[in-house]
Amino acid sequence: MIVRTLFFATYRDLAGTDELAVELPAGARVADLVRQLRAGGTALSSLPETPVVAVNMDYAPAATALRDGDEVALIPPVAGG
Amino acid sequence: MIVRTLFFATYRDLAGTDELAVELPAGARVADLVRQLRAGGTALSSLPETPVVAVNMDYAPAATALRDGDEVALIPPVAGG
Amino acid sequence: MGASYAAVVAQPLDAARIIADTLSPEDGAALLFWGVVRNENDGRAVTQLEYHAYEAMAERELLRIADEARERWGTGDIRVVHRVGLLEVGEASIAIAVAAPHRGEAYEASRYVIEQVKRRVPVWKREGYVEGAHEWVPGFTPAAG
Amino acid sequence: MGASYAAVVAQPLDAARIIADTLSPEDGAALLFWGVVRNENDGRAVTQLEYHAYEAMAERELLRIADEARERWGTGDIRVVHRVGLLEVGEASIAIAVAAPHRGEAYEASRYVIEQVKRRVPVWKREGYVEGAHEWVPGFTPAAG
Repeated sequence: MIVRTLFFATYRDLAGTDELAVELPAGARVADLVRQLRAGGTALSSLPETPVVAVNMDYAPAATALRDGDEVALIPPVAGG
Repeated sequence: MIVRTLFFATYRDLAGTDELAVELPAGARVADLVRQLRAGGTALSSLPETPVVAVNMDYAPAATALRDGDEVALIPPVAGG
Repeated sequence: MGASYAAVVAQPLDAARIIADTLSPEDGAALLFWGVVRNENDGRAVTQLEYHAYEAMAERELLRIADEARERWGTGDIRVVHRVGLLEVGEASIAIAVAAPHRGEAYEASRYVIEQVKRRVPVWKREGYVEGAHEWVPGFTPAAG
Repeated sequence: MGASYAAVVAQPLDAARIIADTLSPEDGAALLFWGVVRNENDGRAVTQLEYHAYEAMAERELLRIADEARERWGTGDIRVVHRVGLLEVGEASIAIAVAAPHRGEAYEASRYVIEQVKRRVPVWKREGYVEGAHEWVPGFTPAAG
């Protein structure tokens, strides 16, 4: 399956892009996606082990199972207002 | 001495005017002014016995001594905001 | 640090202007209380409201209240503008702007100002009803001196 | 009774418009929180602030927060508008308007909304300093799910 992965602020700086299409094995969870991004040999290896993540615009724990086509956003500490 | 007496809202309706110059004996206090207004045989007899009063724009108790030229306002319950 | 400003005016209130005049470059926020004429009171349909004030004393009392709030909560500028005259439903009767280096204190200070205004400031209002009558709105008796 | 409204916009915020859009004829007041860019942060002189958002999710989260506040405190309409893009010192980054049949509840609801915005809404800002550097402002880590 493929998930659309979005990067913002400091994570965007690490990724060098706003978004990546990431291919994952069936049954993969949020934690697997993060592990794969950190292991890719890019600046994304500096991502936290358990970054805050939103799946389809809802904050979601690391154990959340992913589905093909999900939109997964990596959310660095927020500073709105 | 003469004090300038101001009327507002319901008290103005009783007085039929915004202000009156009231002559008082030397040494008169706020309570004396009120007593005199209530005893004048006009609609001001409906004033409360101890209305809220401001002397020279400060709220003042009934025992406050008055001086010639003071501005004494009779303040009905307020409803600002 | 901050300053207080109070006025009783006969013109419509300008929210953007009041906020801008209250903010300094070191403030991160302002809180605006915006009181308006509503369309009913005690179950009667209101068409307009006529505000009267003992203007000179009202301005002094508004200023005192703003000073008390600034001193107690250490806010930035506080600006209170009360309108008088004939107001239609939806028009603003009072604007209270508090500049806020710290949010929490601005909320406390703003609340204090509006509660004190309703208790102490010599302003009165007469409601006009749909059926044509006019009546002074029962109010709050200030503490005497 | 009331409704919630949330938007992330690139244009300057209009305080008077936001208040007017939030008030219904039965409301007696509105409370406006107006967050602005201040001229310094952590002792460094700030010249401008660049806000970024995960816009679709930010709007959803703002709407949820407004709904929570309305439900909990029974206020009238709540309207939250967050600006993104490049802002100068003094320009507003957020406006939160709460219509208030009852004052006390409006203060509580307004405070709740701004605190939750700072904890949960996916918005980030990068400060530009007098000396020319640009840095992401350290923020708050939302609870995960």
